[in-house]
Amino acid sequence: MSPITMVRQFGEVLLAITLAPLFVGWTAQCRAWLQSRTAPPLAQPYRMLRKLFHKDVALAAGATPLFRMTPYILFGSMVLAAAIIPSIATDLPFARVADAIALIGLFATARVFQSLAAMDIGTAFGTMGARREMMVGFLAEPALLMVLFNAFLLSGSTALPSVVDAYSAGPLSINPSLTFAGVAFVMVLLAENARIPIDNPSTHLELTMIHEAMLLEYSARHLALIEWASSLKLFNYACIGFALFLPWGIATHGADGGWALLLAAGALIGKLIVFGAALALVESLSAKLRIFRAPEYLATAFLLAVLGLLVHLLLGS
Amino acid sequence: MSHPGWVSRGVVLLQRHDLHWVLLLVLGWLFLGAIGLLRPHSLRFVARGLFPAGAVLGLGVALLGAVALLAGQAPQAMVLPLGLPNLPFHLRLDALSGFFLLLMGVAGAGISIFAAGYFRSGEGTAPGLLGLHYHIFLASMALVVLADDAYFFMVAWELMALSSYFLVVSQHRLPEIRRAGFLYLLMAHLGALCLLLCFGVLQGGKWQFTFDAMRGAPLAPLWATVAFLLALLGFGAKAGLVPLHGWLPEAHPAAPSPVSAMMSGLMLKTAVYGMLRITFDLLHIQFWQWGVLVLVLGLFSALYGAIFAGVKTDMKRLLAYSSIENIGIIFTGIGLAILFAACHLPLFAALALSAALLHALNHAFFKSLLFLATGNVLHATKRRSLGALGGLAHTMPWVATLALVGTLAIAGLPPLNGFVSEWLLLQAFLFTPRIPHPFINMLVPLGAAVLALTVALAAYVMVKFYGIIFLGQPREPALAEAHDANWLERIGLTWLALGCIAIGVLPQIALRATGAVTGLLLGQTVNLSSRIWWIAPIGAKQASYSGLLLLAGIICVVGITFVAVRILAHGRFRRTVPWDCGYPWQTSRMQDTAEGFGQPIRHIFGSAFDMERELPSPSDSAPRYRIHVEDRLWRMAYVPIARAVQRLSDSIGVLQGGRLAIYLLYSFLTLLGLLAGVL
Amino acid sequence: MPHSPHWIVPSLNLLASLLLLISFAMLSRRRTQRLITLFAWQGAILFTSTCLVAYSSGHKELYYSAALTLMLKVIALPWILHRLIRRLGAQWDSELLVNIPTTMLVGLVLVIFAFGLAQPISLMATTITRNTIGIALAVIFLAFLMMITRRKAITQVIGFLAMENGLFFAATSATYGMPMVIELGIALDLLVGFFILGIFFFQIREQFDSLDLRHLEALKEE
Amino acid sequence: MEILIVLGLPLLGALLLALFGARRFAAELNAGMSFATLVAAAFLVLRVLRHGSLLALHEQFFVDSFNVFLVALTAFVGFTTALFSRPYMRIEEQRGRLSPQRLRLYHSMYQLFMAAMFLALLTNNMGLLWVAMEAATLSTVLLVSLYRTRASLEAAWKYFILCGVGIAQALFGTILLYFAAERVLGREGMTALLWTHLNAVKGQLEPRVLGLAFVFLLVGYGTKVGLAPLHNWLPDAHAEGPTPVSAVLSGLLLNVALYAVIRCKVLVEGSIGSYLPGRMLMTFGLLSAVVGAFFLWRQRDIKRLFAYSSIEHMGIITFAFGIGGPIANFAALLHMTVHSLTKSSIFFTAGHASQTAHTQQMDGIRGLAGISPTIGWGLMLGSLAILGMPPFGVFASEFLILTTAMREHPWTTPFLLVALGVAFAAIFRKVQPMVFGESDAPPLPHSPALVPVFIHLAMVLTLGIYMPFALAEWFRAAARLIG
Repeated sequence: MSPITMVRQFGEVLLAITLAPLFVGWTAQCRAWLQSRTAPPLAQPYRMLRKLFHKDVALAAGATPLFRMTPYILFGSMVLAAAIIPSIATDLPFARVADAIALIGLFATARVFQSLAAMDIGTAFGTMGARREMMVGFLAEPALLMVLFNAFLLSGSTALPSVVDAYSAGPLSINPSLTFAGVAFVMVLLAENARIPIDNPSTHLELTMIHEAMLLEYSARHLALIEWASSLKLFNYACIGFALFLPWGIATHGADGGWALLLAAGALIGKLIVFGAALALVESLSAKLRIFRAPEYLATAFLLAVLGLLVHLLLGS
Repeated sequence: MSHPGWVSRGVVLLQRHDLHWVLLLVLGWLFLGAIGLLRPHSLRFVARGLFPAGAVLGLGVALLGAVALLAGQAPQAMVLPLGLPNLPFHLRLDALSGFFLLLMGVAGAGISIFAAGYFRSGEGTAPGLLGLHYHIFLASMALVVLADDAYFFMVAWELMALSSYFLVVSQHRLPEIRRAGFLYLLMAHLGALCLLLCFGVLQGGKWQFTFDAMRGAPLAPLWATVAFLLALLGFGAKAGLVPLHGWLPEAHPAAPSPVSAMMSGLMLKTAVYGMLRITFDLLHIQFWQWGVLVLVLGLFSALYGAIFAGVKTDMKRLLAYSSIENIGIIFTGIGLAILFAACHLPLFAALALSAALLHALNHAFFKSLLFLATGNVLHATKRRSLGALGGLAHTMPWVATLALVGTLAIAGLPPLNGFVSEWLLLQAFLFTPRIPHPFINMLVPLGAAVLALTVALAAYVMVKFYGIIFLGQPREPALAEAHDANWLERIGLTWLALGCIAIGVLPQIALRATGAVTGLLLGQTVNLSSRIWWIAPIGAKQASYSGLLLLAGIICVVGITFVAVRILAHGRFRRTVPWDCGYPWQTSRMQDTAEGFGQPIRHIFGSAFDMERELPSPSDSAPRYRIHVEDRLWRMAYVPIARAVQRLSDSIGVLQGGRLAIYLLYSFLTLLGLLAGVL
Repeated sequence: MPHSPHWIVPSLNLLASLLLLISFAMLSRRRTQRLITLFAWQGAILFTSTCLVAYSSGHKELYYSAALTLMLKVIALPWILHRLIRRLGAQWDSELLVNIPTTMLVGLVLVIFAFGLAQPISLMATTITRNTIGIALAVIFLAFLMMITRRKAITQVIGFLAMENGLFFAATSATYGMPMVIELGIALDLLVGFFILGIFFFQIREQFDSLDLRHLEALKEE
Repeated sequence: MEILIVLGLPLLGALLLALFGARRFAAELNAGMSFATLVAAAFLVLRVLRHGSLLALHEQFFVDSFNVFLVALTAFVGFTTALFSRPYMRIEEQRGRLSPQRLRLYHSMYQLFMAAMFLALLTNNMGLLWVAMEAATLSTVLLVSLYRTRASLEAAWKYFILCGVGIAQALFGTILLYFAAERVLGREGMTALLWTHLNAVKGQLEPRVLGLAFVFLLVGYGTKVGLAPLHNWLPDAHAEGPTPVSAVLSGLLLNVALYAVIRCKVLVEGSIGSYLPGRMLMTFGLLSAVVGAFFLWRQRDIKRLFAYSSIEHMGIITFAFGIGGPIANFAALLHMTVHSLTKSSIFFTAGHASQTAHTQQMDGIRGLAGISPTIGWGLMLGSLAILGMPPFGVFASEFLILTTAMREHPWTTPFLLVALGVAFAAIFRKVQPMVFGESDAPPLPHSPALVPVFIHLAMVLTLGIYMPFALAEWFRAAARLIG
C-alpha cells in the first residue's frame, strides 16, 4: 500500500479521535441553546478529559484485571472502528478487515466488555446497568442488520467503502427504501448511544440510567478513556449513517487526491454540524421512555427497516 | 495447496492407508475401554493412565481426518467381514466424514485430557466401567461417521446412544438423574426408529442397504420427501431440534461435566453429519420446501434455546439450552443450503453450508470448554445454581480466564471463532433475495433478523453466565475456599480455548476444510482468497473479514493507548471500597441475581413460558422472591402424549378382565369373524 | 364301494338331527347330572352312527374308533363324572351367565351359520354322510356357546367334551374318520386331559372349596 | 435314527425322573438328560447339514432346514434352562415353596414337555402334530400349577381350557385339511396327512375348504402362540408358573406353535394362491404387537411384564411371516431365535431377581446392580436386547422387518412405531429402577447360575454383529421353503 493511503488511513483515524469529543460538545451546546440555557464551551469535553487524566484512580477493592483492561479495550475497538468506517475516503487499506456486519460485531464486543466490567465489582447498580445495556443491544442489533440489508440490496455489498462507491457511481437519487431505513437507523443510533429517549447521558437518576450505571465504579483515566470511547462511538455511528445515507462528498476510489480529501473533510464537518443540531433537536423534543417501553421503540425501528426492505423488493429497483 | 516437501511426503504416506489407520485408532479406543475393566476400581490406572492415551488417539484421528480432508484424494472404502449376511459392515472415509473425524478428534482430545484430571473416586459408577462407556462412546461416534451402510450406521448410532446413556446415569442413585437418562434413551430410540424407516425408504425396495447403492437408486419425489422427513425427525431428535428437544436440558445437566461436553460438543454433531449425509449425499434431489422447513425449525430452535438460556438459573441447564440454540443456528445454515441448492445457486449453498459446518466445529470447541469449566466450578463449589455462585475469578483465575475466551466465542464476538461462522451465515442470508420464488425471497430475509436477535441474545445470556459465576462478590462465604483446576484440567481447557482463538483468527484454514466438504456435496466451494489472513467467501467487493488483522489492530491500539496514557498522564491508583450509594449496609446478597438477569427476557418473551411467581408482600418481615419458569412445549407436546398412552393402556386393561367365559367369547368371536371373512 | 342299503342315509340323518337336538338340550339344562346323562346319550348316538357308517362304507377301522367311543364317551367318562360330582357335591348347577331363551336364539343363529359354512364342503363330499357335516359343525359351535355361558368348572368340561364329540362326528361324517394312529392319539390326549381335569377339580376344590368359576377371576389387569 | 434318539431321550428322562425325581441328584439328572438330547440334536443337525432334508419311518418324520434349526434351538434352550433350574429350584425348596414330590413331578413333566415339542417339530404328519401340541399343553398344565396356590391353579385352569378349546379348533382344521387332501391323495397309505405330500400337491387342494381349514388352524394354534385377542392365558400362565417353566413356555412353546401355524400357512397359501393367509397373519401380528405394548405399560409384576413382551414379539414375528418373501421370512426366523434366547435369559434373571427381593412386584425390586451385579447387569442387558438395542441380534431382525415393511406396506409402520416405542418406554422405565438405585436386600443364599444368561446374551450379541455362514444359509433355505 502506498504512503498516501497510509496517510489517508491515519489521518482519518486522528480526525475521528480529535473530532469525536468536539462533536459531543457541539451537541450539548445545541441542546443547551434549544433549552435556552447558557451553553458550556465547545471544548468542555476536552477539559473534562484532561482533568480526569490527571486524577488518581480510585480502584474498588474487588476489581479484577478485566475491570482495568476494559477502558483500553473499549477505546481500542472504537478507534479501530473509526479506521474501518469511510468517513472521508473509501480507499482505506484497513477497511477490508471488517465489513459492516463485522463492525456491528466489534461494537458488540465493546458492549460485552463494558457490561462484564460493570458486573465485576458486584454492586447492585453495575449489574443492573449491564443487564439493561445488553437488553438494548439485543433489541437494536436486528434492526441495524435490517438497515444494512437495505444498503446491501442497493449496492450488493456489506463493505462500507464499496457501498459508498456504488452510491456515488449511480445517479444522485433518494431511494424510497433508504428513507425508511434511514429513520430506523437514527432510532437505533439514539438507542445504542445512550441518548434520549432510551437513556439520558446527562442524568444520574439511578432507576432510569443505563450507561452511567455501568460507569459508577470508574474514575480518572479509566473514566476518561470510556467517555472518549463513547463519544467515538457516537461519532462512528454518525459516520456509518453518512456512508449509508448521505455519501456525498466522501472521496471515492480513484478520485481521492489531496483536494478531494480536504473537500471530504469539509463535507464531513458540515454534516456533523447539521447532524449534531438535529440530534439536539430530537433529544429536546422527545421525552425519555420508561425502560420497558424500549422494546416497543426498537421494534418500531425494526419494523421500519423491514418495510424499507419489502418496499425495495416490491418496487424492485 | 502448497506444503513443504516433508509434509506432503508424510501426507502421502498417511493417505495410502488412511482408513486403516483410522480404524486402528478407533479399535484402540475400544481396547482402552476394555483394559479399563482389568482394574475397574483403580482411579489412578483408569483416569491417569487410559484417558490421556485416549486423548492421544483422538489427536491421531483428528490428524487422519485432516489428511482425508485437505489432501483431497478420492474417498477410501473398506469392508469388514462382520454384520448381516449379504450385508457386511462397509466403511468409507470421504471429506464429509473426514471433517467430522477432525472435529471429534480435536475436541475429544481436549475433553479426554480434562477428564483424566476430572473424575474423582466414589462418584457413582466405578472408574473402569466409566472408562469403558466413555471410550465406547468415542469409538461409536467415529464409527457413525465412517459407516457406509444402513445397518452399520444404525448399530454405531444406537451404540452411541447406549454408551452415552450409561454415562449420563453414572450417578444413578439420584432418581432425577435416572429420569433424565430414561427420557434421553427413549427419545434417542424413537429417533433411531425413524431413521430405520428412513433407510427402509432409501433401500428402494431392492434391499440395497449400502450407501453406494442408495446413491444410485432414484426415488420418486414423494418417497424422497418421506425419507427426508423421517431423517429430519430422527436426526432432529438426536440434535435436540425444537420441539424434539425435551431430553436435552435434562440429560446434559445430569451427566458428569466431561460427558456433558462430549454430548453437547460432539454427539449432537453426529446428527448434523447424518442430516448432511442423507440430504446432500444419499438423496439425489432436493426441494426448496425442505429447505424452508429446516430453516424455520432451525431458527425457531435457535431463538427458543436462546430465550430459555436467558431465564434458566442452573448453569449446566443454561448451557444445555444454549446448545439447542447453536444447533438451531447450524440447522438454519443447512436449511439455507438446501434452499439454495434446490434453486440451483450452488455458490450460495456452499456459503451457507460452510457456515453451518464451521459453526458445528466452533460449537464443539466453545461449548465443550464451557461445560468443562462448569465442571470445575461444580467440583470447587458443589453448587450448580447461579444464585449461589459469584466472584470465582479471584479464587479460580485459570478457569475464569479460559472460560472468558469461551464466553466471548459463544457470544459470537470478533475476533473469536463463534463470530466467523455467524458472519458467514448472515452473508448467506444476504443473498436470499436471489431465490426465484416470490414470498420466499421476501420472508427469508426476516430469518436474518431472527438470527441476529438470537446471536445478540446469546451475548446477553453469556454475559449473565460469566458475570454471575466469575465476577462480582461471592454470594456465599463457602466460595472463598474454591480451588482452581488441576494441571490436567488446565491442559484440556487451554487446548480448547486455543482452538477457539485459532479458528477465529485464521478462519481461512477452517474454510479450506469446509470447502473440501462443500466440494464433495455440492461440487462448489466458496471462493478462497489466496492470502491466509483474509476471508472473502463471495468476493472482496461484497464482503471481507480478517480476524487476525482485527486482533492485531486491537492489540496495537490498546498497547499504544496504554503506553501513551502512562507517558502523558500517570499510572497511580489506590484501592478503595466500592461506592455504596449512601447505603453502607450492603451485602453480597444484594447483587443482581440470575433471576434478575432473566427478568427482561421474561418480560419480552413472556408468552413462551409457564411461569409461577412467589412475590413478597410489602409488609413481609423476611421477604422471599421465587420464580419458577417451565418449558411450555413440555406441557403442550410431551405431557399429552404420556397421558394418551396412559389412558389407552388403562382402557386396554379391560381385555384382561379375568373371566374365562369372556376369554372364550373372544376366541369364539374371532373364529366366527374369520369364518365370515373367508366365506 | 360296498352296498349301502336305502335305509342307511335317512337313519344317519335322523341320528345327526338327534345329536343336534341333544346339544340344544344341553344348552338349556341347568342340572349338572342331566348334562352328564345327555353327554352320555350323545356318545351313544355317535357310537351308533359310526357303526352305521362303518357298516355301510366298509371301513373296518371305523369299528375300532366306534368301540373307542363306546368305552370312553359312553361308559368311562360319564361314570367318572358322576362319581366326581357326587364326591364334590356339585350336582346343582346354579345360574347361567345368559338366560336360556337368549342362548337358544344365539344357538339357532349359529346353526344357520354352520350350515352355511358347511354347504360348499358337503357339496364336494363323496361320503354318504355328507349332509351331516353342517350338523357336526353346529354341534361344535353349540358346545362352544355352552362353555361360554356356564359358570361351573364341570359344566365347562362337559361342554369341552361335547365339542370333542362334535369333532369326532365331523371326522366320521366328512372323511370316514381319521387314520387310526391319529384317532388313538386323540383318544389318548382326551383321556389324559380328562384325568388332569379330575386332579384339577380336587385341587381347585381344596383351595376354593367350590367349583364355581367366580373364584377363578382373581388374575386380571386391575 | 438320530430322530428317534432325539425323541426317545426326553421320554426316557421323563420315565427316570418320574422314578427318581425326588432324589438329591434329580436336578443333575435332568440337566444330564437335556444335555444328551442336545448332543443328539447336534448330530441330527450335522446329518441334515451333510445330506439335506431327510424322511424317516414311513415318512412319518421329516427334517428340513426349517424345523431342524428349531430342534437345535429347543434342545439348547432346554438344556440351559435345566442348568438354570437346578439352583433356582433348590432355593425354592429351601424357601419351602416346593416339596420333593412336586420336584419329581416338575422334572418328569419337564422332560415330557421337551419330548412333546420335539415330536411336534419333527413329525411329518399333521395329525401327529396336533397330538403333540395337545400333549405339550397337557404336560405344562401341571407345571403351571406346581405351586398349588390359588393364583397358580387359576392360571393353569385358564391355560388348560383356553388352549384345549383352541386345540379343538385346530383339530377341526386338521380334519378339513384331511378331507381336502383325501380327495387328491386317497386314503391308502395314509399319506393324506403327510406334510411333504400335501406340500407336493398343494396346488390341487380345494381352495375353499383349505380357506376354512386355515381359519380353524390359525385360531387353534394361534391361541398357543398367544396372538391377541386369543392371548389371555399367556400372562397368567407365565407369571404364576415357576420361572424355568415360564422360560421354556415363552422361549420354546410359542415358537413351536408358530411353527405349526407357518407349516399350515405354506400349504394354504399354495392352495388358494391368494395373499389372504398372509394378510390374516399380518393383522394378527400387528394387533398383538400393539395390544401387547399397551399392556406392558401397566404391569407391576416382573414376570407378567415380560410375558406381555413375549406377546408383542410373537406379534412382530407373525407380522413378518405375514409379509412373506425371502427377507421378511429370514428376519422372522432370526427374530424367533434371538427372541427365545433373550427372553429365556431375561426370565432367568427375573426369577433370581424376584427371589432376591422376595417379591415379583417390581416396586419391591430395587438396586440389583448393587446387590449382585451379575443379576442386575444381566437383567439390564437382557432388557436392552429385547428392546431392540444394537448390537444385539433382536435389532438385526427388527431392522430387516421395519425396512421391509416400510417399502411393502407403509401403512403398517405407524402401528409398528407405536408398538415398539411404547414397549420401549414401558419396559425400560420399569427395568431401570430395578437395576439401579439403592437397596438393602441381602444377596441370595445359593449362588445364582447365571452362566446360561450370559451364554444366551453372548449368542444374541454375536448374531447382531456376525452371523455364521452355516446359520445364514440355514435361515435362507428355511425362508425359501416358507416362500
